[in-house]
Parts: sequence; C-alpha cells; structure tokens
Amino acid sequence: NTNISHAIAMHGEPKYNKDFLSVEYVSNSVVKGGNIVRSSIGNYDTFNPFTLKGNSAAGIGLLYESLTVSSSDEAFTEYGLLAKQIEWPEDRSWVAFTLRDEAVWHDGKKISSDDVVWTFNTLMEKGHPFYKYYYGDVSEVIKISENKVKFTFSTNTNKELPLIVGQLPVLPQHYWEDKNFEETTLDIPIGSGPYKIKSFDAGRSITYELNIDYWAFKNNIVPIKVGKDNIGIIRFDYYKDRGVEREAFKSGEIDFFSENTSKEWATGYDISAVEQGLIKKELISHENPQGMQAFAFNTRKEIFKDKRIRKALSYAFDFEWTNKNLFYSAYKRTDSFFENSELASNGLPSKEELAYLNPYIDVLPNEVFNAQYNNPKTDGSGFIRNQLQEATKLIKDAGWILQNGKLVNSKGEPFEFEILLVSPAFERIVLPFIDNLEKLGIKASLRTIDSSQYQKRIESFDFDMIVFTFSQSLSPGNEQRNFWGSDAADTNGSRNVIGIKNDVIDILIEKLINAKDREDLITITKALDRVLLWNYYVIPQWHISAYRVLYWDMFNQPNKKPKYSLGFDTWWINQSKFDFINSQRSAN
Amino acid sequence: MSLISIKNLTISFKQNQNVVNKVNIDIPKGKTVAIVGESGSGKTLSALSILKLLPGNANINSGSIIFKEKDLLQLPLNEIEQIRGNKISTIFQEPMSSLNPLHTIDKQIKEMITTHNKKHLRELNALVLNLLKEVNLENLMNRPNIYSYELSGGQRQRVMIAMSIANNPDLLIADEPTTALDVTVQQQILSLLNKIQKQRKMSILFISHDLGVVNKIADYIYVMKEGEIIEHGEKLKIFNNPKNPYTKQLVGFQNKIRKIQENEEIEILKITDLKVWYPIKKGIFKKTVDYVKAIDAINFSLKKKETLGIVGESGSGKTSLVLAILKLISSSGTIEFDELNLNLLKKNKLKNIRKNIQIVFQDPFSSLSPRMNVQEILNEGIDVHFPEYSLEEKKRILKDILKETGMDYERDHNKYPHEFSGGQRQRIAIARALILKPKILILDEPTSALDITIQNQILDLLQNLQEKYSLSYIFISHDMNVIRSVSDKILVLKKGKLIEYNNAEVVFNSPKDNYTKNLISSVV
Amino acid sequence: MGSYLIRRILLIFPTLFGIMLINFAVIQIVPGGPVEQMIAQMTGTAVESTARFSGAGEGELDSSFDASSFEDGDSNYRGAQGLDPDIIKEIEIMYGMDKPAHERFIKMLKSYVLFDFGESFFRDQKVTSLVLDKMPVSISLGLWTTLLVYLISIPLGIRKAINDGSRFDIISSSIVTIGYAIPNFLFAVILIVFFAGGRFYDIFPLRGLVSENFEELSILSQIKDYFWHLTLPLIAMIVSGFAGLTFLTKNSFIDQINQQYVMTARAKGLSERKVLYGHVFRNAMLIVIAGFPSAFIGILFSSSLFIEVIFSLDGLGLLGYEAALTRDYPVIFATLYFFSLLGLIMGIIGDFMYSLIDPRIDFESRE
Amino acid sequence: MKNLSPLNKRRLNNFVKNKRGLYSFWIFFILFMISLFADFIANEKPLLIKYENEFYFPILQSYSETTFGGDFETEADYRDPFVKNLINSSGWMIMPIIPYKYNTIIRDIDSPAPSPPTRKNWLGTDDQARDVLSRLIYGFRISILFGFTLTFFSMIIGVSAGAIQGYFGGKTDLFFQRFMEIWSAIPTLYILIILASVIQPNFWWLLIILLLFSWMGYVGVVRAEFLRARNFDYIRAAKALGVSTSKIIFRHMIPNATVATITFLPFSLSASVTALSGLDFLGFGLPPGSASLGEMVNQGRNNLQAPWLGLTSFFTLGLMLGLLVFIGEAVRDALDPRKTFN
Ligand SMILES: Nc1ncnc2c1ncn2[C@@H]1O[C@H](COP(=O)(O)OP(=O)(O)OP(=O)(O)O)[C@@H](O)[C@H]1O
Ligand SMILES: Nc1ncnc2c1ncn2[C@@H]1O[C@H](COP(=O)(O)OP(=O)(O)OP(=O)(O)O)[C@@H](O)[C@H]1O
Ligand SMILES: [Mg+2]
Ligand SMILES: [Mg+2]
Repeated sequence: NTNISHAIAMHGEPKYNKDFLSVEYVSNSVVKGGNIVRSSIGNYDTFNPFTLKGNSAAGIGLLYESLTVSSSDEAFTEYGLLAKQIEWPEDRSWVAFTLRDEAVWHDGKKISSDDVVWTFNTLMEKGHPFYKYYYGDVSEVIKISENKVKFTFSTNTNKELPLIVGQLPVLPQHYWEDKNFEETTLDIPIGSGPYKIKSFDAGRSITYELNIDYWAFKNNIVPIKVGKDNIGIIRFDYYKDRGVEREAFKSGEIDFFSENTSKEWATGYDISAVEQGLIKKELISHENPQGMQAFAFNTRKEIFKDKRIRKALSYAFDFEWTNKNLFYSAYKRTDSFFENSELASNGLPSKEELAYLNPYIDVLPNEVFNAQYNNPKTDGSGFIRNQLQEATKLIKDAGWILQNGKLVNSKGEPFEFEILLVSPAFERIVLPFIDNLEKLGIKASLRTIDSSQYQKRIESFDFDMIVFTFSQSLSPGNEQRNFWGSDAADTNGSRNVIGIKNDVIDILIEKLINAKDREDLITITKALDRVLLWNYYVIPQWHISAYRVLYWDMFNQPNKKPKYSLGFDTWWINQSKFDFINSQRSAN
Repeated sequence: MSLISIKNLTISFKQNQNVVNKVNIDIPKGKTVAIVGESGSGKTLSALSILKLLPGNANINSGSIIFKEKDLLQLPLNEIEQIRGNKISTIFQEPMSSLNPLHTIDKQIKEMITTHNKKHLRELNALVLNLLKEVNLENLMNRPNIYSYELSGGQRQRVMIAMSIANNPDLLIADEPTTALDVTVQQQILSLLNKIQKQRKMSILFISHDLGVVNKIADYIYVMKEGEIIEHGEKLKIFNNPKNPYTKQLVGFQNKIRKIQENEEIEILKITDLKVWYPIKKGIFKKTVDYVKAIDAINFSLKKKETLGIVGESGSGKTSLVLAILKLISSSGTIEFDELNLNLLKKNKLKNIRKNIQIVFQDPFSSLSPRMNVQEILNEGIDVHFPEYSLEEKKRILKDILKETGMDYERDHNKYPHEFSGGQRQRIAIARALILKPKILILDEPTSALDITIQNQILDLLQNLQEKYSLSYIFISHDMNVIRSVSDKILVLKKGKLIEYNNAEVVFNSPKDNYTKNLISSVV
Repeated sequence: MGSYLIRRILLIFPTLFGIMLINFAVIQIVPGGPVEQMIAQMTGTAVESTARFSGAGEGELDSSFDASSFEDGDSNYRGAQGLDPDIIKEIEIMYGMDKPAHERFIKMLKSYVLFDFGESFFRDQKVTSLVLDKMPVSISLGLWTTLLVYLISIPLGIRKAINDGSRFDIISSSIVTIGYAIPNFLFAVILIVFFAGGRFYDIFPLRGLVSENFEELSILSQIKDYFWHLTLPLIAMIVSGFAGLTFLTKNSFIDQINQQYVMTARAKGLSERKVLYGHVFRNAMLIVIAGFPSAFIGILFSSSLFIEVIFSLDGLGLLGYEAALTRDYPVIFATLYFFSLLGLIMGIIGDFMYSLIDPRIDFESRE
Repeated sequence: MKNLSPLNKRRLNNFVKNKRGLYSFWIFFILFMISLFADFIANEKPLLIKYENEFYFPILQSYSETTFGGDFETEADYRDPFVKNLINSSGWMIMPIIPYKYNTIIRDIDSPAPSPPTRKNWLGTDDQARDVLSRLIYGFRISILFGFTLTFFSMIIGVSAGAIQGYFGGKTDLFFQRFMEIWSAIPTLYILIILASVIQPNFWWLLIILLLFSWMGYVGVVRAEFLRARNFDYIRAAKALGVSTSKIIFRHMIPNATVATITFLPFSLSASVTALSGLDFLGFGLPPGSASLGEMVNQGRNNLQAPWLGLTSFFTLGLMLGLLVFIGEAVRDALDPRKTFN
C-alpha cells in the first residue's frame, strides 16, 4: 500500500488537494515585469552554492528548482515542483518521484531522472559536507525510468526523509559532466528555475532576469508556483558595511531592505522619504517558530548544577528594562522553546500532555503539572529589588552565603562565572545583567572572542554561560536528540551545550520523533517544552514575530499573507507606483 | 666714484648692544678695500649685510648700503637674488662648512654659473675646468663626484673662491679667503684676484687678519674694533702712519722667534710607516676604483715638551695625518703612544689615552655641537676626565681659560656656537682642548681666524702651559711666521710624503727641498 | 657597498625563513583554526570577521531566524543539526590539519620556494590570484593617498618652516591636527551620510572602484568615473595623513635652514625656492625620502581596512584581516611571505637610498 | 627654578614665551589632573553620607545596604530610590558633580539609549545607557595614561635601539636589523588573540603587548639620522675628547638627530591612544565595559543618529591632539638653539 500524491505532508494531509490551482497567499492579478535592486553583505565568488568552497552569489537559488517545494502556510508539506507525483510507502522507507514532462533546463533539454541521480550522487560525493549529513539516511537512489527516480532509506523511523529528499535541488548532468564540480565558478550555469543570470560584476553585483519562457509558467502547470516569481529583473548589489547598505537604501539605490536592529528600526528612518510615504516601513507578522534565544547555562559546571541557582539568576535579567531602554520596546519575551508557534506550551498542561507527563510525576518538578510558566517580570524601572530578593532566597536555599558582599559556598569559593560572547552587539545587553548579578554578590565577567575561538570553546563545552539560540522548525524531529539528549551532552560539538542529561527528556524526545500525527507531535512537543522550561536550563531572551521590512513603495502584495514566510516572491511591481517613485527619486 | 657705499650701518642682536655701530665704508670701483681688526669686531656681519645675509635674529637698526643707486637693504628679495652671486659674490669665512655636503663640488660650481647665465653643457664643463685650474685644483678633476667632505680645508676654500669669481662679479667680498692656503697657493690666488681685478675692474672687499696679505692687495684699509671703524684710509697711510693705538699695535706687531729649548729626551709619540688611504668610489654601487694616498708611509716622533710644526701645501695630508694619530680615521702603520700601539688597541682602552692627546680641529664651527652652549662644551671634557671637580671648581677653570683665550665668561658662557664670530669659535675650540692639559695637543690651524694680538696671546698661553706642564704640541699652520715662533722641529709634507723633517732652525736656515725653500722665502 | 648589498640580499633568505617560522609557531598556538572556522560557517554560528565594525553583527537576534537572512520564500529552516565527527575528520584532512605541524611547515616552505602559494581554504582560489584581484583597490588607495599626502604635506611643511610662528603656520597646524584627530572610519561614514546617502546630498557613489558600465565608457569618462568613485575614500584616508609628514618636514627644514651651506646657496643668488628644494630639501628629507618605499608598502598592506569595508572595496587590508580571523592559513602565509619579501627588498632599497642621498652614510664601517 | 642651569633657564624661557604652547600645556595639565580625580568627580557613590549621626565615605570604602537598614548584604546601590530614601530619611548624602561612574548603567533614562543630552546627562548617554561625560573623563584618563606610558617606553627602547644600530653600524646594524625584520613580522593580532584566550586582557597586558612592537616605529628614523650624524665633525670632536660612547649618543647625537622623534612625539602619544582605541574597536582591547575613547568612537560610528557620541569623541581626540601638538612645538622650539623670542 503506497501513497501516490501530488504532495506529501509531514503529518496528516496536505492542505491543498490534488486539483488546487494556486496557494491562497498569492494574488491572481499579478503582473510580471519591472525591475528592482536588492542588496547583500560581503561578496561572492561562485555560482555554485552546493560546495564547501567559496561564497555563493545572493539569490542563486532562483536558478534551481527542486523536486518538491513547501508551502508557506503549512507546517511542513512538500508539493511537487519538478516532480509531478510523489510515491511513498506507509512506513516511509523510500520515496519515488515522477518528473514532469514539461520540465526542461534553460537550454531546452528535458530534465530527466538521470539528472536527479547524478545530482544526488554528486552532492553526496563532492558537495558541501552538509548534504552528507542531511541525506545520510538515504541508502540508494535508483533510476526507475526516464522520468522516475526512487530514493531508498536505511531507516524507517525518520519520517522526514521523503520530505527533505524532495528539497533536493536538481542540477543538469549534461552541463556539469565535463566540469569540475568542486571548483568555484563564475561561469553562468544552466538551471531550471524562473530566473536566469542576466549579468554580473564579480563580487559586486549580480542581476537576474525572469525567464518568460519558463516552462512552469506555461498554462500554470505547477500550481505551487502560480503567482510567484513576478519581478522581471532583480539585481543584488553587494555592500560590506551594514550602515552603508542602509544609507544606500535610503538614498534609493536599493528598493527593498529588511532591518534587524531595533535601534535602527526605531530611529534610523526619520527621513522625508518615509514621512512622504515613498518608503514603506512595515512590520509583517508571521508564525515561524522563533525557537529559544537565551542565556544558556553550562550545567556541567558545578555552580550551575543546582536548579535553584539557575532560577535565581533568571531573576537578575531585567528584560522589561532592557527592552524599553535598549530595544525601543521592539521585542517580546520568549517563554517557550518553541516560541511563536502552535508547538509552544502555554497555560496549564492539557489532558493529553498530562498523559505524557504523569508517568514521571515523581521526578519532574511540581510546577510542570500545576503551574503556568512565566518569566520573572519587572516594572521596567531598572530597580528590581523584589526580584533580587526572590533570587537571594533561592541562593540561600542552595547553600550559598554572603561574605563581605561576596557570595561564597560552604567551601568558601566565590560565585564567579564568565559569559562568553561572539557577537559584540550583545555586550550592551549583558552588562546590565552583570550589574544586577553584582547586587546578589555574584561576580560575572564578560568575554567576547572571535568566532574560530568561540567555536572551539563551544565545541568542547568550555564555557560557563553563553548566548545561544536553539532554533526550531515547525516540525521538530531527530534534531531534538542533538539539542537535549543525554548522549549529545557528552558528544563534543553537539548542540546540547547546556549539558542536559535527563531521562524524562530523553524519553520524550524519542516519543516526539515517533509521534503518530501532528496532533500528537504538538502535544509531546508542548510537554517537552514544559519540562525544559521548568528546569531553568536557560534564561530566556526575546523574539520578534514579525518581519521588519522597508521598501520603496512600488510593490503590490497579495491580500493574504503566508503564515510562515514573508513571501517576497509573491510580490509584484505596480508600474505606476514604480514610475512615480523613480520620478521622485531622480528629482532628489 | 664708489661702487658701493655703506652708510651709518648699525646692527644688533636682540639681547645685546650694537655689534656693528654706525659703520661707513666706501668701496671704489676696481679697488680693493681691506677690513682688518679685532676678532669679533663685526667685520663679517658688516660684509654679510651687503647681501642681506645676516642671521635671522640680527637687526639692522639703521643705515643704508648704496649699490648702483639703490639701497640694497631696501631691495625686495627677488632683486637681491639677481645681484647675489652675479654682481656681488662672496667667499665665506668658514669655507669648510659653507659647502653643501650632499652636492658634488662640480655641481655646486656649475649651479653658481647657471643660476645667472644659461650655458650649454660643454661650455659649462670647460668653464668649470678652467676655474678649477685657476685655483690650482685641476688635479681634483680626475676624481669622480667629489663631495666637500672629501676635500682638505684649503681645497674647500679654493672651491669657494672658484665659485665666487665664476660670474665675474662687480664686487667680491672675501672674508678671510686664504686662511687655509699655504703660501704658494695663497700667492697664486692673490695674483689671480689681482688679474681679474685688473681685467674686469672688479672691486674687492677683503677681510683679513694677515697684514702681510693686506699689504699686498689692499688699496684702502678700514680698521674695526668693537663694532666701530676706528680708523680708515689709504693703505700706505695706515701702514706708515697709524693714528689709533690699536692700529699701531696691529701694524707694528712682529711674531717672535722661538728660543731654542732644552727638550726632555723622552719620546712620547712615535709614528712608523703610517698610511692613510682614502678609497675613491665610483658608480651607484660605490665600487672602490682607486685610492687617494693622503698619507703615504710616514715616520716621525715627538718628544716630551717638544713642538712639532707641520707645514705643507694645502691638501698634502696634514689633517689626515693628525686625525689618523687620534684614531679618528683608519690608518695602517704604527702609532706608538707611551709605548702602546694605538692602532692595535681595543676601543675601550682608547678612552684613557684620549685625555692625553687632544686636538683643535681645523674647522672649529663644525666641531662644536650646535645644541650645546659654551659652558657645556667646555665642561664636557672636564666631566669625562676630571669627574671629581666640583661645580665651583669647574666654573673657575672655565672662567680662567676663557679669559686666557680672550673671551669673557659672563658674556659668553651661555651662548651657542652659532652666536659667535669665526675667531671666537676658534678660541672656544682651543679652550676646549687646553682645559684638559693633555700630554699631546694637536692644533690644526688654530690661529687662522685670529687677529694678531689674540693670536699672540694664544701662542703665549701655549708656551706657558708647555713650560708648566711639559706638554708636547703638533702644530699645523700655513703661516710660516707662526710656525717659526712655535716650533722646535718642523715636518714638511707634500702630496702625502714627508719631504723634510728636522729642527726648526735647520729647516729655516738651510731648507733642502725646493718646496720648503719657497715656503721659507715668504717669511723672510 | 657592492659586497654589502650582496650580503644584504643573501640575508633575505634566513630572515624570510625566520619570519615564516615564527609566524607558523605563533599560529599553532592561536586557539581555533580553519577547521573550527569551517564548522562555525557550516553550522551558522560564524560571525563575519568584520562584524565588529561593519555593523553586520549588530542585530539583537540570532541571524538564523532573522528576517534579513531569509532566502526567498524558504521558511523551512531545518533546526541546525550539529556535525558528524566524520565530517570534521574530513575537513581536517582537506586542510591537511591531520598532519603534525613540522610536516606542514616543511611542505609549505617547499612549495613557497617554488613560488607555489596554494589555495585559500575558504575561497577556492589561488592565493596569488586572490592577491592580484585585490591589487587594483589597494594600489589605487595606496598610490593616491601616498602621492597626495606627500605632495601636499611636503610643500606645506616647507612653507610652515619658512613662516614658522606666523598666522599661516598656526592655522595650518590646527587644521592638519584636527584632520589627524578624526578617526578615519568615523569620518568615512560621515562623508557617506552627507555626500552619498539619502539624507543630504547624493552626489558620490556609495561603493566600488568604478561604475558597472565602466567598460563601455570612453577613456576620458573612465578616468572621471574612477576618480569620482575614489573621491570619498581618498578624502577619508588622507585627512589624517598630513599631520605627521607635514610636521616632520617643517621641523627638519627648520633644523637645516640655518646651516652655513644654505647661506652659501643664497649668496649664489638662488631663488628661495631653489634654495629650499635644491639644497635644504635633500639634507632635510633624508628620512622622509628614504622612508618612502616602506611607507608605500605600509599603505598598500594594512592601513585601509576600515575604508575598504565602508566603501565596499575589495583590497588587501580586508583580505589580510579576514584571513587572520578566519584562519585562512594559505592566505595568511602567502601574503606574509609576499609582503615580507617585498618589505625586505624595500628595506634594502631604502638603505640604498640613504647612501645615495647622503654619500657620507656607509653601512659597512663600524665604530 | 633657581637650580636650573642657565641653559635650561634659557630653554624654559623659550618655552614660556611660546604662549600657544604654554596655554596648551596648562589646559592639558588641568584636564589631566581633573581626570586623575575622576573618582571624586564622576561617581555613582556619594562623596559623603551622614546617616544616623555617623559619616560614611562610600568612595573610599564599600558599605553594604544593610548598613543603612536595607535588605541586601552586598554593596549599597546609592542610585536605587529605595536606598536613597533610607538614607535621606535619617541623614543626607552628597553626590559628586556627575553622579555616574563610567560603567554606571543609568536605569532611569528618559528615552531609550543612546539618549540625547539632558540636564542630568550633559553629554547624553551612550547606547548602553551610560553617561557620556563620565565615560569621557575616565576614558581620557586611561587613554592618556596608556598613551604616555606606551610612548615613553617605546621611545626609550626604540631610540636606544636605533641609536645603537646607527652609531655602531657594521655587523651590529646588519644583524639587529634582521632581528627586527623578523620580530616585526610577528602578527600582533594573533598575539592578542592568544593572550585573550588565556587571560582577560587588561591595561598592563595590552601595554606590554603593544610595547613589544611599537618601539620599532622609532628605530628606522633614528638609525638613519645616526648613520649620517656619526660622520659629523662634532661627533669626532667629542670622540677625540674621550667622551664615552653612551654620552656621545645621548648628549650629542640624540639631541641633534632626533628631530623626527621629537616631531612625532605628540603623534606617537595620540597614536598610542588610538592604538588602544583601535584594539577596542576590533574587540581585542580593554574588557567590555571599560571606559575608553576608542569604544566611544566606535559608538559614535555605530550610532550616527546620536551625533553627540561621535561629536564628543571627535572633539576630545581633536582637543587632546591639538594640545599635544602645540606643546610639542613649544618643546621643540625651546630646544632649538637658534630660536629666540623677543
Ligand atoms: N648669530 C649671532 N647671535 C648673537 N651674536 C652674534 C651672532 N653672530 C655674531 N655675533 C656676535 O657679533 C659680533 C661680531 O661678529 P662678527 O662675526 O662680525 O665678527 P668678526 O669681526 O667677523 O670676527 P672674526 O674675525 O672673529 O671673524 C661678535 O661679538 C659675535 O659674538
Ligand atoms: N674623506 C676623504 N675622502 C677622500 N679623499 C680625502 C678625504 N679627506 C681628505 N681627502 C684628500 O686627502 C688629501 C689630504 O687631505 P688633508 O685634509 O689631510 O689635507 P691638509 O693637508 O689638511 O690640507 P689643508 O691645508 O688644505 O687643510 C686631499 O687631497 C684631500 O682631497
Ligand atoms: Mg668674521
Ligand atoms: Mg687640513
């Protein structure tokens, strides 16, 4: 009993059925054409993004299509792109794709299953090591017929595999055969996507042009692509300095820009173009999981072994003040490891969650069952006496005492630790935290080091506290072992930087990986979330659940926005606005 | 009709009173006017003011200098530049430091010409060659790219002279132009000047301490003392009928002849087979192509309490010889001092010897550290060799020595070298050496810039000290009168070779060599 | 001198060896190597090496779900996975880091002797071609700055020396001093905001050395275009460059101007200009002139990092800095080798110039 | 003054006559003195507290909050309104003119950091909510101390090294130069990274590391001048006098051959200051949170929308360098024997 479908969902059924014409978040009145300039930081030296070496050009992904592509309003569902049909058995131990007949390379040659096989093997062999890891469980890829390929897996526990295999970009064998795949190249490659490279200035800019004859546009045969890729010409200009890039946007050399600093967002755009509405400044909210960005304790260290201490320290981080005075109130506090998604726990545990949790009632903290997790909250005045008093109590409970204003343990050792940073931007956030800790008698110091060094120390877990981000996807799976599993705690280089070794967590992770459907997955994830939270493994930081974008007002957007992405590829240019903007800009 | 007339010229330095006071000098066309007078009396300054070349801190308080109906003192810079080196040229008193150290001699002479006249290269080369010939330097022409520091004092002076006459000026200001020249060359130069003067009706302003020379060349004489002209008139009038006591003193003065002394027979310095060869380098990689054999295998010795006079034509190697003895340039052969061969001695041992051999350099100006004042300069040696002296003692010693050399402690001790006149600097250099009472004192033309009275004072001082402390002197001079009045023995050098070495009377009374005869004849 | 020169040239080799050895040793001690850097890049924890001053790292959110890094439409960020030890091994082998240090060193020296500098660890480009790629920017910046600085500072210094203490002297002193005090990166950014940004004037380009359509322009407009692009970076670079040289010139001149030979030159009737430039100059400027070759190298190599970043120029300064922070050993060592060699040769040339300028200088003789 | 030798009197006189230099000197001196007492001028702790008839000196000694009847046994935060109330209820306290230390995070700023100048924060706050003026004073102090020490030592080492090479020439020169060539090729950046991986770099460590390399800047010029000057006649004369080598070097040659060094002095000074700034800038400088001008410049550059940051650092650097240059000129003039004033 194999499934044969136009799409495959991680759990349950795809939202759009077999006959769908387009996704909901595109407009049916798009006009293709026009041209815009975007920007990127750094430089590029290759058009081959699939190998280890070199920096690949921005937007190079526009050139290549993959077997399937996901929709942006579902958790994790892949729709056929190059593939017309997807087949897989119930246990998901293999997957087969049937290619569309219409799919051709830019040079007109048909995309065949040979290309898929060749691509997969080449990537595994010569591609970026990432592929080897990502597709490690694929045991074989077989050409079944001219337009059908099959991937078999070495395991049937990993339910994601058919989906991620679908994400494989497909490369033209006939083009690459006589070239060295591993080398960086600035030869314009042949692709299958809607865009072609029109021109480039190595390292400085690259221009893509929409291919009007793109096979998927004809008759809208690929519904997932309908209404997307509308802009005629997209150029990426490279800058080395973010501030200059920003200036370039303001002066009209760049048409679309997304901001990542609260300060700039709040103060950097008090310019006439924004006031006159020539530049639109928009917060576009989304429901992408924001994971957990946090101060992570290294619980391998003696001082952080005690949960009470970890909790106490979380009182010293005054988010409200920080947000108001350093971030212009741009952020929200994170209170889940799966923030901003349906996976995040909130309120009290549900019946279903309790079902997963109850067996461990003896070993889990009480609060898991009967309390709602809340971060300590302050009044934002900057003076947090109450919080610190709470903290003091906890610390005392944990057996530390104050001597001459310094916190010491029974052996007389002082409470000192180091916060290790790689990004200098965090210094301003950490310093007030350290200041507050001082009032508890704790001496925290701050060290910023370069990324090679940082990597080395993270890998060998040689730190006390770091700022770490546990990123999450909408469909958590195997990677959770690496985040919180006991084995990972002892594996150098794993992401279990905290050093969690908790049997309950291990069990929950296994259950999560084998969740039977999405409902179940969500429940287990929430349960896991609670256990993690109530163990105070981290001091949660903040997140923002919106894209901060700025653009010269020349675009039209679909009325409905996708939940899980910005969907810039669904925007199109409004010619009259475009002309107006340009007349305004050149008048300046 | 006078070519130039200085009227009522008064010059002062910011702190001091007038160093030149209401001076009037007329220089008729085609005539030679000589200024004689005390060292430090303002001769050089008066001369410099003609070309507006006074040091920056000097003030001209009053006066005018009329040349061709124009007051030079009022002339704008660009007009003065037309005159300098062209209509009026000058030979500076201190030729040794007046040449640019980084330009070749050739270039410097050529520059003088091309500044005022455009010339073709070939013509230019011929001109320069001719000039060098006239000042008796043609043998330099076979050395490539000569820089001034590779020349002897006299040679540099002659380069200056060649330069100054290159453009046939209307007026030549010659500030002690022959001090570093031996008698024969001196005669040659004087007759050269004479010839030019005749041919081109050139006027000469001639400053000199050497009345013999003045007598030969001057038409009019001005006598200066303490910044003022105390007497002037035609040459014969001044020489035969001086009015002012100072003039009388000058004119009437005769160098004494040294009495024969009983010398102690201890040999204190013994030179054997000494050679100083300077490499001649060529090309940008400076390959050594040949040598200037400045001193070529010389032997002599110096006894205690003895004065050895060294004479010889300019460029014959006198300075090289003494520098070699002092180990300031490298040489081969042996230099035995107190039975130690200095040429084999380790450097650190040398320091103890230094105190015993001192030198007064031929060019006092460049031998004085420009950033040290007189007090520091003089104290330096004391500090090295007599560190035990107290401040008071040092001050007393300084006072004495300055007084004995005709200077004044109160007035001079806080001045820097550049704030003195040529003769004053020479005296500082002498004082610096004498203060250490060395066993051997080498004096390289120590009196060339001194007027006769001071010169005499210094020579007396030397004599006294010699008697008192049994010093030995090596005395280099071109002035045969001076040599005669100081030397026990005389050594005559020519082209790096020793051509005569004997007791003074022997040399003076029965010179063997032709060259020596020539020298002697100038005195008697 | 000839034999001295030969000795100096021969000494280049042991010196170069010493330099390489010391650097190699130092780099062994530095924590974190290319392997870690690669892993950091692969796992997305790498921070741009210029983050600290380019503003690239100023976001308060981890870039992995920062809106600025989304790649068109791709929302399926697969939670970062951590790396397989096998892959790490592989990277180590790829970089040759599995071999002991001395082996690596010897191998490197061998290939360097043959002028084979290898490839960058991260860029898949021959180091030589990388360096050559950066040359136009570095030479443009270096050459023009050096030239402008020298051409302005020296005459200015001379004028100040002549008019020592005058109003002109004081005012110009103040101006060059203030220029020196402005940190050039701050100044560069201000220039951009004022003359190339959206707020005030937008008359100069923001980035690059030439326009995109450079090839198509006529020669004249190419030159125009080139300098149009260079104007702001050059201004930013030179404002701080005048002070040192100006004052050095001034003081050296003051030192020489009272010498006797200057008076001789004046007495010759030379114009003041000729006196200054023909006579005093050579005596006064020994250090300046002789220091020129190495000054040029300095400007070529290092001093324009910030400017390069701000004006989005790709030069050697940035290359070197990035290589250092990303531990791109081939680039580090090759540039080191190359520039040391250049430096050593320039040193010899510099010394040689000393003796050309002042024939009295003699390196062989000793005290 | 009386004990000065006449020569030094003359020099001092020359110095004093140069009004520009003299005023610069006094201004600089006063500013520096002020910064030395920074702790009493800009501090978050009161100068004096009277509490229940007893006096307290928090700047000199730390008192726990419980001393004043509070709850915490750690040092009292005198800026906390609670603590203020406690003290004011049974006594009073006097705050310094600027009631913030360089690292005081001002909790009650009116607008998000960096906040513009106000009555409370005369020069505004930086982007970490700290008072700019206070940081300026402390930063000035640390920068000046750093700059002076670094310059002083590197000059001594550099000039001596250059002098020895230039004076002795020959083999000494040949080998010492090679040594320097190798030495100067050591990558400072890596040394700093290595250092930073072992310890948290502090003032002295940075000083030592920079000193290891900075002295070489002086060698070249001094050597060149010495190579030339050793041929001068007055050097020969001094040798003939028997003056020892070291004296010749220090009394004759250095004064005459170090125009360049003297010229560069103010610039070296400010370059040392900037060197520290540069390190801060690249992130290898003083520990985060320290007051330094470099950090301030960096803030200025990153917060162009807050011009008070950039302007403050620019004016400070400009003023400092300007003063140093003018003082330097006056010193040079004072040492120049030909320079006379009316
Ligand atoms: N730059 C100066 N600063 C101060 N005083 C100076 C300066 N130059 C010369 N004098 C003084 O001016 C006076 C006259 O000097 P001048 O050089 O004209 O003397 P002179 O007659 O040429 O003496 P001599 O025969 O020794 O060369 C001297 O007393 C000297 O000390
Ligand atoms: N550094 C040098 N390099 C090359 N040749 C030199 C150097 N110094 C001196 N000479 C040459 O050596 C010869 C002797 O010079 P020296 O200075 O000893 O002569 P002098 O007898 O003192 O002459 P004067 O009476 O003119 O001072 C001269 O021909 C001179 O050109
Ligand atoms: Mg005179
Ligand atoms: Mg001589």
